[in-house]
Amino acid sequence: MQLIDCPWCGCREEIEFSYGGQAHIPYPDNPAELNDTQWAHYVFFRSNPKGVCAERWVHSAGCRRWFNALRDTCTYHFIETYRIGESPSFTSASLFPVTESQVSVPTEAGDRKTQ
Amino acid sequence: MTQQYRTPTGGHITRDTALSFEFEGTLIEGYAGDTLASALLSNGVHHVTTSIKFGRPRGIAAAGSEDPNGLIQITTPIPEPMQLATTVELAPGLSAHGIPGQGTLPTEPDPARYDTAHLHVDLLVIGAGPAGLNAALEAARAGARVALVDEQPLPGGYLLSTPCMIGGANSTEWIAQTAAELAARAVIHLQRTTVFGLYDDGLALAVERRTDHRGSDAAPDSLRQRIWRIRAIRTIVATGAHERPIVFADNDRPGILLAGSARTFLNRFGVRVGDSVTVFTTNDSAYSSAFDLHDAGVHVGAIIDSRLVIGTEWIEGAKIRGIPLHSGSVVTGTSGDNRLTSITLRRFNGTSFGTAESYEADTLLVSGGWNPAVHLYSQAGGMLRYDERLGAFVPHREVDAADVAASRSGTTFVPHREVDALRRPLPRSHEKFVPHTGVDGLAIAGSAAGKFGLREALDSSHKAVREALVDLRLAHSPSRPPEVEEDRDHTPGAVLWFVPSDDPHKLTTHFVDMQRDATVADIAHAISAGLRSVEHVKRYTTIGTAHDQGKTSGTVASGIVAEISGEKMSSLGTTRFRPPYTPVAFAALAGRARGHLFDPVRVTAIHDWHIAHGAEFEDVGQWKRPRYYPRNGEDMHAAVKRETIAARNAVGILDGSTLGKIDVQGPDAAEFLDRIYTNIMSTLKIGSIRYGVMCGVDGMVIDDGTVLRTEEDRFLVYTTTGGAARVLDWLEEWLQTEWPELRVYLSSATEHLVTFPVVGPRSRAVIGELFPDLDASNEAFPFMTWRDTKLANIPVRIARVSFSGELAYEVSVLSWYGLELWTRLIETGAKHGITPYGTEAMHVLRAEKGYPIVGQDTDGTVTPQDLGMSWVVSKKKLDFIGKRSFDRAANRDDTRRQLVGLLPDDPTKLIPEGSQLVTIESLDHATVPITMDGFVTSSYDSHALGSTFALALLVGGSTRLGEKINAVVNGELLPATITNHVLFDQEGVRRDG
Amino acid sequence: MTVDVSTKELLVARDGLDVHKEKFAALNAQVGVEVLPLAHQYNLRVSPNSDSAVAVEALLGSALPTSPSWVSSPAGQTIIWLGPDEWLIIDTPHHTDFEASLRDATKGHGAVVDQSGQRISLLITGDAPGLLAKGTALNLHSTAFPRGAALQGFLARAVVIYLSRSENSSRIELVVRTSFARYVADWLLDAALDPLAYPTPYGERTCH
Amino acid sequence: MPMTKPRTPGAELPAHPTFLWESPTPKKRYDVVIVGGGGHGLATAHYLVKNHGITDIAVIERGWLAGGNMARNTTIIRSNYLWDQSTALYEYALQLWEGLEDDLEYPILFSQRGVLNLAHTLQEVRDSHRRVEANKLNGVDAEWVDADGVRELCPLVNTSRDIRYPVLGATYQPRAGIAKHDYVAWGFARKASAAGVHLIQDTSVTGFLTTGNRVTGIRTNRSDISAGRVALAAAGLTSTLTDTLGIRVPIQSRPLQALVSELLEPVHPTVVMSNAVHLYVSQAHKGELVMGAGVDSYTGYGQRGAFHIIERQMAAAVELFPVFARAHLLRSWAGTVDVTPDASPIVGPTPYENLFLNCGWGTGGFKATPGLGVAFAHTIATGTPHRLVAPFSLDRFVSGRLVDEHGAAAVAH
Repeated sequence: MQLIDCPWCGCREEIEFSYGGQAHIPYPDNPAELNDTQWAHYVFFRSNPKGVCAERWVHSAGCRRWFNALRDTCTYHFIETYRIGESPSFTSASLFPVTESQVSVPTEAGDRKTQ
Repeated sequence: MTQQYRTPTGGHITRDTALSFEFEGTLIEGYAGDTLASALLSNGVHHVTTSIKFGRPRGIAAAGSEDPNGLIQITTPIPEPMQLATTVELAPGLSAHGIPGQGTLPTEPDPARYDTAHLHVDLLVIGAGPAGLNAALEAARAGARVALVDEQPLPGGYLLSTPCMIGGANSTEWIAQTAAELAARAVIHLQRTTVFGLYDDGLALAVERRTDHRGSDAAPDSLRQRIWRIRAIRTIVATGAHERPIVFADNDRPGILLAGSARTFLNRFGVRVGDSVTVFTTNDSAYSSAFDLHDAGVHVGAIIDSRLVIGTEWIEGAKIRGIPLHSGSVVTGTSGDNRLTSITLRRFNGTSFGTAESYEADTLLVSGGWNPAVHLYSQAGGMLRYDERLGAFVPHREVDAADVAASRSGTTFVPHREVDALRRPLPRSHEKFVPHTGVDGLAIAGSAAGKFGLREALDSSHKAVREALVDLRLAHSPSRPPEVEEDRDHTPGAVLWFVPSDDPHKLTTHFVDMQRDATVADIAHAISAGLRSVEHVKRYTTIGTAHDQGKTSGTVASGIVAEISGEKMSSLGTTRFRPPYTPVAFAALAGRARGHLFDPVRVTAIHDWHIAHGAEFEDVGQWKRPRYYPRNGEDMHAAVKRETIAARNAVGILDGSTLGKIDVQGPDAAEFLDRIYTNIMSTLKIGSIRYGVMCGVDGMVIDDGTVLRTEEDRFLVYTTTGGAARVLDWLEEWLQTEWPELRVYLSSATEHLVTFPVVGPRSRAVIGELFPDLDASNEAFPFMTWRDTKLANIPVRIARVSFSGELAYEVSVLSWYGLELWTRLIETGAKHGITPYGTEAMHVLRAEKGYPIVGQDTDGTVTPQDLGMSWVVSKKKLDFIGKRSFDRAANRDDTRRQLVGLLPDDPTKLIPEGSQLVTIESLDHATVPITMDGFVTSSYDSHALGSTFALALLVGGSTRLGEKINAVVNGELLPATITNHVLFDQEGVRRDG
Repeated sequence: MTVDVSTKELLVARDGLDVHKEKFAALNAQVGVEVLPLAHQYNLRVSPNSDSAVAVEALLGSALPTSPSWVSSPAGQTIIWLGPDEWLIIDTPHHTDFEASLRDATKGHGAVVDQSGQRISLLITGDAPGLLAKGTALNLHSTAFPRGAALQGFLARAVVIYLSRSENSSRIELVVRTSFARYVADWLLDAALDPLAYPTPYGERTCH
Repeated sequence: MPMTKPRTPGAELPAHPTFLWESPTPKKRYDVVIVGGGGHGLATAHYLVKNHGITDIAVIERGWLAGGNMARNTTIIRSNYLWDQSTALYEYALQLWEGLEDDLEYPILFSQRGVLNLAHTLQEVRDSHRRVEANKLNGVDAEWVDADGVRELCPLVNTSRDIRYPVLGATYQPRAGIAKHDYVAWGFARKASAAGVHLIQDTSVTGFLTTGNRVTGIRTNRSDISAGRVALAAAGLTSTLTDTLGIRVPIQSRPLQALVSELLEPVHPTVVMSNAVHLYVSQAHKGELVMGAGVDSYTGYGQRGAFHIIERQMAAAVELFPVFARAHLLRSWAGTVDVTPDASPIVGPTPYENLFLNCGWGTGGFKATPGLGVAFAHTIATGTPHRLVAPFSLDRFVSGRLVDEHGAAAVAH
């Protein structure tokens, strides 16, 4: 039962929030150009790191805003929350390992352009 | 009985309030303020129960929740299993009996009430002993909002057992003064309240016992227990320490108890634990117990101390009192049946034993040292380290939070220091302070921190509270902890886990975990079996798994494993402490989420009308929806038949208000919906309506419904009842995270409007009559369009959509007027035979038309194409959610299941929903597995078709129309013909009336 | 919409809480619950600081709050912050054509949605935090929840909006989704059966 | 006061054998190295010995044997899954469970007390019928029982029509049940150790030795170990290992909580699971009520979960079983389950030669233990997937041929 620091509402109880999986996985620019493997990686494959990872959360019982968070999956503790379109103050290449799933690596964290 | 073991004076009991209670069928007397254990002991009753495996007699072995022995079942006034005699307060009407390790659940309903309360404080102090009281007082004086929580009925903790001078007063007065000042400073002071768990960000969970101590005086339906959820910015754990036993042969007889507990019984309850006492110790603390008992007139036969070096003070004290002192000696055996009668001691130098000597004794006090009560600290993620000197696990406070992270996980992803630097971002909160994270902001003080002297305990609490006040940015004036005597210069205690022998396998009455009847021999066997991990040994022996969760046995067991296996204690570690600290009743945790409050019941504006008209309801998500309206004793089949006939032949009306409604507005609204739906919404004209399907990125159908274009930049999206919240979340997710550049706003309007489909050939007449200003003709108001009108000057929106294939008008109005609109529709429709129908008839009508229900005819593996809806999948759009997945290999499989209709050969036989479809001709002699070609998703008896029928998902279904298939029903084959999924009015001529 | 005359008598607006109102009236004095009259309310979506926002503020005669709070317009409307670009405006007393004016102000650069039927308000008086603390982890004490605060969160299993209507937390308005209103009302009645949450006076910090 | 009482029935568990396993010093090379000394790793070792005659095996465990999910699960065994592929695997496992006590010569306390999966809504009734009918045609003992039938099988269940979510009926598998998890793991470990398998504890695998596209061994925190074949049985930690090779595995590691009450006299004769209210409960051999809930909502390796889930579970327990009101929560804990997008496991070869994958079991790992052991051992020994695990290949996420137990709303556990 953590407190999560909603970038709009401040610290609120964990139960007010919903988890949205790994952050910064942009929708592919042109899905039709991807082969089945690339598409499968977009649809199904997400990092599962033991340690800090960037995730998406939504303050579902509050302001209904999605935001991003850096969280330690070992302690569960939130290191930082930041608004969509913002970059975390803590950036490290290790947080965003370039993998096959990331068919387009975000130039700036949180920036997701498509179509 | 006569309380012959009660001291003439003293103790924190109310001697003028005698309470009689029943134990094992005998009436006994004690005083208000007693626990069941102290009342039993005051009458000389030690033997409370028998042990779980061996049936050995067992007595009270401790004075608090650490007692591994005194398990009882309460039979009145409130039956409850698995309680400890040492924690049950004596109360009017109490009766109980001992239980050998297993309780009995009472079968009568629990009439009591339970609730939850949230509390927000600056500082939570757990434990109202001297360290806790001092910390709470200091913080309150500095202006902090403080909660002080303690599990005992009275504050004071250790001081209740150990009268002394403190702060210039005797301890009883000091406790009273302190409590009074805390009350005056509005400290939330909860006694009889156990903090059972510490969680993230300063959350403590506690259970308050509000009425049990009033026994039968409390109303059975009063608020019995309350769970407190306390969110504290800073927390001080001052939970004291548990005394540790020493394991020796036959150490489990009634009359053998912890030395400190005997002192508690004497000083807090005015109870002498025996007539003739011996003491077996490894440390100084038991001497005080021996001397107090002696001074209270108890014969203390001997003190047996495993150490060779003993402080002069203790030697002198024993000499003055004439108590023989056996240094360098251990107890090697005991005698007695239901009560101890004698003990045997031998000199012991660590390897060999001297000759045996015996003492007659009815009571043996044991002390193997003290274990700080670190349970809560450990639960919160605090690291422990083994202290060789104390023979105990103590808080490892040098460790910072990042190391905790590392220890929990084995590895962390980023260097510790970096994480730590990031751990406290600036709060965006309107709250002034960010509560602590894990062990940050958690301090541990007093004997819980291994500070066993009163002065050092108070000093540690003072330090902890001042640090907390600094963190809270609260000014505090210089102060000192209350004055107490200098702590005695303790001679280090010896660490003696058990009295050994040549072969530990033979130590079959050296009880380590009395509740589990587990012995040193069991541990030895585990190690001989090849086990090295303490976890394995505990599982092998079951040590630590019982009611007391190893409060007295855990560390001792680790010590014995270390000793027998030759491992170092520090490398073995201890098992992780897990919540709860003491057991908590299920009902208390359920709180008031019981019965009709277990989960919200959502109802529409006309729910009362449904009830008044005899509706049977169906749970759809949290909604209650009328399933059918039986009349005159109709069963469901008859009612549904009547309702469907009305809708097909005259007019029916449905409460469709539970459908989700989402207002989509903005310049890019059309573009947004084009990306979400499989078909094109941007070409929809204002005033028109289009059906649409949404898929997940995996291409599977997730919801469907109609979309009304209300303005150039505005749409009203209808979702399924169950999908309303999920779909809004889904749309917001895409909009906010993926397409923030789109100028679109989403708002729920689900409850704003009620929606009543008026369905059937006579619906036009009803609508025309109630809304005379509306031209309801097909020409003026065609299918898949909507029109606004008014009823008594209230705006009403009417949509020509049909989920039945019939001419239908869905009428929507502000929900305030829902009941008015509904009743006027019913009144107006009366002469046309208007008939309210429920979800069951709705299903028959839609299934006859082959309209699927998402979640019933789909299961997360079904594409629009599978549903025969390729027409709803745009070929023109470059992309939409799910499109790319349609090109995967699996989507091209000719083994995909597709929606078809089924007409049973015997039109009177209904194929149950969920039935499997097979091609084999006979089940006789068929060997499993039998290949299944699909299954029935919907199945009804149709008056319109004059037959039963079903919808099914069938392998390659779209290419098998006209073929035969068999449904397996009750082990029989029921043949049916595969048809198009649209079975009724395939030409669609009825929708325009 | 062209129809403006009806031949029928007026429609009666109903909140469906008549039975609960009787039970609320019978509550003891420590805490009171009142069902507030049905109110016109509108969901406003507009970019803060945009021209539209400025136009809306001019219409309302009040700035739009920018944090979890509410403000009162000069005309008495309650403007509640729901999110960074989202407000709920409770139009009490009801102003004719308010929705149209609001829509004009936001023209093309925002959204206005009539949500009058979406929510209903219950006013808790007396020891409101003592009652509500049984169902919410939000801190509703006056020190953390002064007049003007507006928080969205759970009450038991329902999501509600809490409005602090007084300085001392003795008037807290719950804005509740209509379909959950009976559940919330049932919950309040049940919670009020038992002693309230705070065992001692609990308020401002006391310093020596 | 007369105080003679009989021993408490059922309180005593069967004794363990006098010897369990050796703790040998690791060799430099093994024919097969299995990463993960949980139930799956140990069972795989056992069946490599038994079915394939391979004995030069090391099982590498980072902590203590069977100390992960094996020590934390609620031991429900059943085979009434929805899809044919799942049913085939779990039913095969169930048949092995029925003979496992003899095979292992260990009292695993497999108690076939039956499992009820309650249905509370009409859709759950439909889904239940569908599953029961599929089970029957797959040779699984499954039946549908109505509310009266539920009451007959488990009188404790509140089958009143007046509760918030009335029980409309249940699926019932009589052969399903529970076993004693430690005994199962130790049985496999003992057999394997006796056959010469090296059980190496307190050893963390940190990576792999590779030559080109071939795995030739493992790196550990102690030393490198060469291996003819390497098999992963590391559950939630799998992706941390495969990440080192650049193999992407679509699993998410989530906390799954469980709890026990104190010991109570037998009251609950079967196993009851309810998806709608997120609860499952049995009464274990010693008398404690063992309960679990749904998987926690977000990724976490911390082996702890959020308490509000337990509170919700308690409310569900008291609602469904009013008699539990005055039982007490004694201990709660969590395991880390690795869940896949389709709630089915991933078993089979990998893009690396001689490296075999077994993960993604979510909440199904325990019940599959012997079946998986046989199938995985076959896959490792022959280099080709056993027919029972062939549908559970990694490439199904590319082809889209999922085995969607999740999408089909089948019950967990």
